[in-house]
Amino acid sequence: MAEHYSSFSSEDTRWLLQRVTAVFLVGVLAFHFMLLHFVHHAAEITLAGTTARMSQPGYFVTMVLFLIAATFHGVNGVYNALVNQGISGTPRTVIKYGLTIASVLLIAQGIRVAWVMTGGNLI
Amino acid sequence: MSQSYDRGHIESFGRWTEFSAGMWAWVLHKFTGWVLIGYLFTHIAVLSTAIQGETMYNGTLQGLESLLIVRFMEVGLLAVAVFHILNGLRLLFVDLGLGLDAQDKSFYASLVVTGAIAIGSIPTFLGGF
Amino acid sequence: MSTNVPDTDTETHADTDAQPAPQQRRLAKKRERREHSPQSETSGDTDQETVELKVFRYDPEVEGKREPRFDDFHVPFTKGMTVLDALIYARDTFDSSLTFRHSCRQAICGSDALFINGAQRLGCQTQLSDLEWPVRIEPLPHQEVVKDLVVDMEHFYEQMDAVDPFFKDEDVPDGLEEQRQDRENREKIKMSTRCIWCGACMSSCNIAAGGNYLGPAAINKAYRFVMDEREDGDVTQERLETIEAEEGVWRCQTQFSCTEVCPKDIPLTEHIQELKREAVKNNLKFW
Amino acid sequence: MTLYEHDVIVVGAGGAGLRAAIAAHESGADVAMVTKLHPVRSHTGAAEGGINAALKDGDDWHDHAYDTMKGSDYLGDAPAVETLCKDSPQETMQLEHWGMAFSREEDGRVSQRPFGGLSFPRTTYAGAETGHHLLHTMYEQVVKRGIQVYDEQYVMELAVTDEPDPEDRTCYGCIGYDIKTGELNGFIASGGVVLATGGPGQMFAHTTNAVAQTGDGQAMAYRAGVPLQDMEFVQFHPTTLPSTGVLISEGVRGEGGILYNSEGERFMFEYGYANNDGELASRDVVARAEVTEVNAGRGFENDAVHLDMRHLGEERITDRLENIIHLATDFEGVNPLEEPMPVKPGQHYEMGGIETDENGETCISGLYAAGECACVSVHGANRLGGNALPELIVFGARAGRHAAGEDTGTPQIETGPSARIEDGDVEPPVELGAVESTSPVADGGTADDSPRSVVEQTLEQERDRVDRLMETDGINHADVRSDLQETMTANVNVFRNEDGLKQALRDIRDCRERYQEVGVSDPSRTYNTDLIQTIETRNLIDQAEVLTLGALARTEFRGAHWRQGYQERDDEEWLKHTMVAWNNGDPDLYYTDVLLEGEDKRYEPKIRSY
Repeated sequence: MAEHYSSFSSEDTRWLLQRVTAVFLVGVLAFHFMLLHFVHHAAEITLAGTTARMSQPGYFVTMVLFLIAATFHGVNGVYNALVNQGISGTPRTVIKYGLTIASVLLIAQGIRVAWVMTGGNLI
Repeated sequence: MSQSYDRGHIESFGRWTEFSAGMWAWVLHKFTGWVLIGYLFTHIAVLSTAIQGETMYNGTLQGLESLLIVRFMEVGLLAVAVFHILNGLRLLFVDLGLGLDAQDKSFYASLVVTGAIAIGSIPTFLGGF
Repeated sequence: MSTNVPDTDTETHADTDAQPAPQQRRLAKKRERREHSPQSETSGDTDQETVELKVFRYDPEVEGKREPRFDDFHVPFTKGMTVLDALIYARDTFDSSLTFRHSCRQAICGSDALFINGAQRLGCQTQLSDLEWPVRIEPLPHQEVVKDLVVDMEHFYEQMDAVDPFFKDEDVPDGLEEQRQDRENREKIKMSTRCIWCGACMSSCNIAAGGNYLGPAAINKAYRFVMDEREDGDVTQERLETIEAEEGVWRCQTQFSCTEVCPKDIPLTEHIQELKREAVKNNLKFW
Repeated sequence: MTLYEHDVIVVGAGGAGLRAAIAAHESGADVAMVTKLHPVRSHTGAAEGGINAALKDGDDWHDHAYDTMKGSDYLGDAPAVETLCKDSPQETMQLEHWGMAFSREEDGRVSQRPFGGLSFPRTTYAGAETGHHLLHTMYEQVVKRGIQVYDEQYVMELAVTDEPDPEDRTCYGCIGYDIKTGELNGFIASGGVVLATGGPGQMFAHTTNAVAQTGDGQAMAYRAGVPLQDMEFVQFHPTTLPSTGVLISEGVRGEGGILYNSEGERFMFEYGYANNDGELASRDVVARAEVTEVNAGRGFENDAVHLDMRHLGEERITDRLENIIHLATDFEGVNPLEEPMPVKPGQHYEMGGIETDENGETCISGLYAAGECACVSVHGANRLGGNALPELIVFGARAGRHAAGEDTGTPQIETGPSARIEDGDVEPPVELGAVESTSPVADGGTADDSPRSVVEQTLEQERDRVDRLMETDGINHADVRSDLQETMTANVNVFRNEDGLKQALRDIRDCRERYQEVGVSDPSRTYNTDLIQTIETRNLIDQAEVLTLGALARTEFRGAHWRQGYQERDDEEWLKHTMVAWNNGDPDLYYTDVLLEGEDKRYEPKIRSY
């Protein structure tokens, strides 16, 4: 009797990923904030310092994962919010692809920046 | 969420004031979420100045940091992020079926802790100005 | 007795001139009775407390009621009086066209879920003494109003039907043999079986408003069967597929509004969350 | 206007109606249900107690039948009682197989508990909300089968042919008023119409019954020519909340709750109403004791006495009587943990009703009745707790099957005027029945006997009736109804005497005359509850008259019927069923035999004492 509801099997995967990324982000975001606002004050940040941090492979990987997780969590959240507002049909498809493209661009740009920040010193 | 029926001015009569804790939590979570995703894009854009070299990067960052408004916005950003994190933790517990009876209390607690952290961080953010 | 918005009165008069329908005359008489009812002289009447009701009125068919409005009724208050009692008094004494659903008066038929002072409650279950006065009474938000306080429940019933709200096990024992059920399992589904289909939860949920989200009541109904050990695995599997479809459990934003308004204290949000976890567990198996 | 055609039309969607519809559907009929509420709003949902069924080892349907006959004060018909007791186990298990959430034993089997008047703990239950579960479980099955439900469709009248003898008449359907739109619709039933419309509790001011319990089916069948049987037997429950009539379960007294009068006396003992059982005496005894106290000036506000359970301690109360706390707080504004609850007797159940045989069929062919609106009779002069729900499912199913054309055996109970054994001998103080020949409700129907034209002509007649009610510039039905309720409560309550009953008949006559002048003030055709209630009020008047007439005639004390000056059960004179037939507007009181002869034994009347 539920035939008129189209099945959307990725929904529970997205729901779960949203939670998993949330847990990851809570930890990393706290670390990020502490490091860049309390340990190093934002005003004192220079590319040299950034490069020093980014050159550590662990830090680099964490930041890239941080970026990917945050982008997924944020963009998926935005998409859910819009769906809950009742967006459906073509606008919904457009938004879905629009958001996907934006995510990919953001992640690509982020990784590119991170790579530049290593200054080629990544060990 | 569109109204299926227009009750005119009567429909909107006092609705917002009658929201319960859980609904406010939802509204604030959405709001802070939007702010954070907006910030994420901006943040990457700002950091992208690193591609144009050290001078540009350092100049941009220090230029921004020298603006009082930016410092205040940072406090706001912290508050937004802290709330989103705390309420997110609350929601994770709800997803696990824990503490559902205290869902309103945990929301109020998130608000209080957010406020405390935001106020407590003011000296750090505005310091060295 | 304060009365309707003034322009309604003039409208009614104009009507009476044009077409002297007996109903209009009777309504006018009633209004007069309302004006002169002893309850209106609150100041002179010291030992009788009156409660003021502000009641939503609308009728697509009746001139003067097409534009929604609020009518005031002053009802003598007695100890133990409920919102429904006051509405019945107002209808039987002042205005017999005041329309609302009600039947059992004891919170089991689920007919009289109303929006009372900004919250979904059963009229029969709500003591006037627990409310701030004047008491504002409206039909359930997010549902079409048929007339006055009566809303169209069709969508709610459709959502209930969408989860196959019936026991599906075909493999039942013969004759007088029962299917065994653990006490614990019965306890597990107990709260979910208490639903009286009043629609308060659905009306309180801003995700369900106007959309196709199954809504708390229907998901709770599905929960009642998913958790019932008497139904076998295949059926449970089918049910999980229904509730995790696009308009199913994932739409729940854990705002708890349904849980808060449920007149039978069903932990709706908890049930929905449990089904989310069931669904995820169920799918993890196939990864 | 639309004409709908189905094999079987079930009117009312409570326990009996749902069961009848499922049964007819399983017998292959095209069934439709027509109900003035949505099915899940039906008052079956308010039943708390349970379903009596001889299910377990050591129990036997014969014992259940014996208990029921004794409880009925020997006014039950043995063939009906035995049918009930024999079918109940199977029907109860059927509910389990449909997923009903019965309370369970440790081993996972359904629980049964003891109940008043039963020789074995055979009351199958689902918490204190058995009726709710039963109603929802059966509605679920209706949804599963895709049975057509016309909800919020008020059946105003039956479409019956108009032969002089009711036994020659045929019922071809009924007329429904679509409450939401104000449209009148005809329902043609080729197999039969099953009435399952519940009791007429609303004729009393103070009742545990829902506002919708106006006995519409009884009144319609009565005017169509089916006699109403044993209507004077009304069960009053001793503990209902005074402001709403909400039931406070017997469980409170079972756990040790105590009744006090306004002088702080435990009157059940101090005034000798029941020195052995005290508060736990049978329902009728306690109800009469409470009224005696109030009449003697020892009552509280609202004619109540106090039911105190505070001494049981908060822990025990929350553990076993939690719902009572909610009921008293929500509906009376009294916290029973802090103060005693005011209670008074309230109308609870109508033992009598539409005369039917064991297949639920009435003397009009094609017309069936089941549930509280019917009188098969299984409850006789007094219903045992836990026997109402099995009646719904047993006789609902039988009526449904029979209407669908299945052979359910030859009934032993004879119905209709031919069962008459003697005429009534009572002088009513006023004329009874129709006020004038052109009463808004015509009885009988029409000569042309094609089903469609019978329905169409009844439809025309009902359309006129609605138009007249809408156009009349008259008084409000609510005034008439409240006068009726007041006189019934004052004079036809737990205590009855000749003067009071005669006064009630005069008042009912007065209501009838004033009813000629009622008009509907709400001009709208959309959801006009004013109109529906106006029609219901007419139905209540008809039934109140039958009830009071039967009570006036019966000069004995049997079961729930107490008469001043006649304090004994009189089997010589009164071991017979009261029948009242509408008789085209001139009510006719007569009597029929009680069948005490069972399948393999005769139930000899014994003193009913517990």
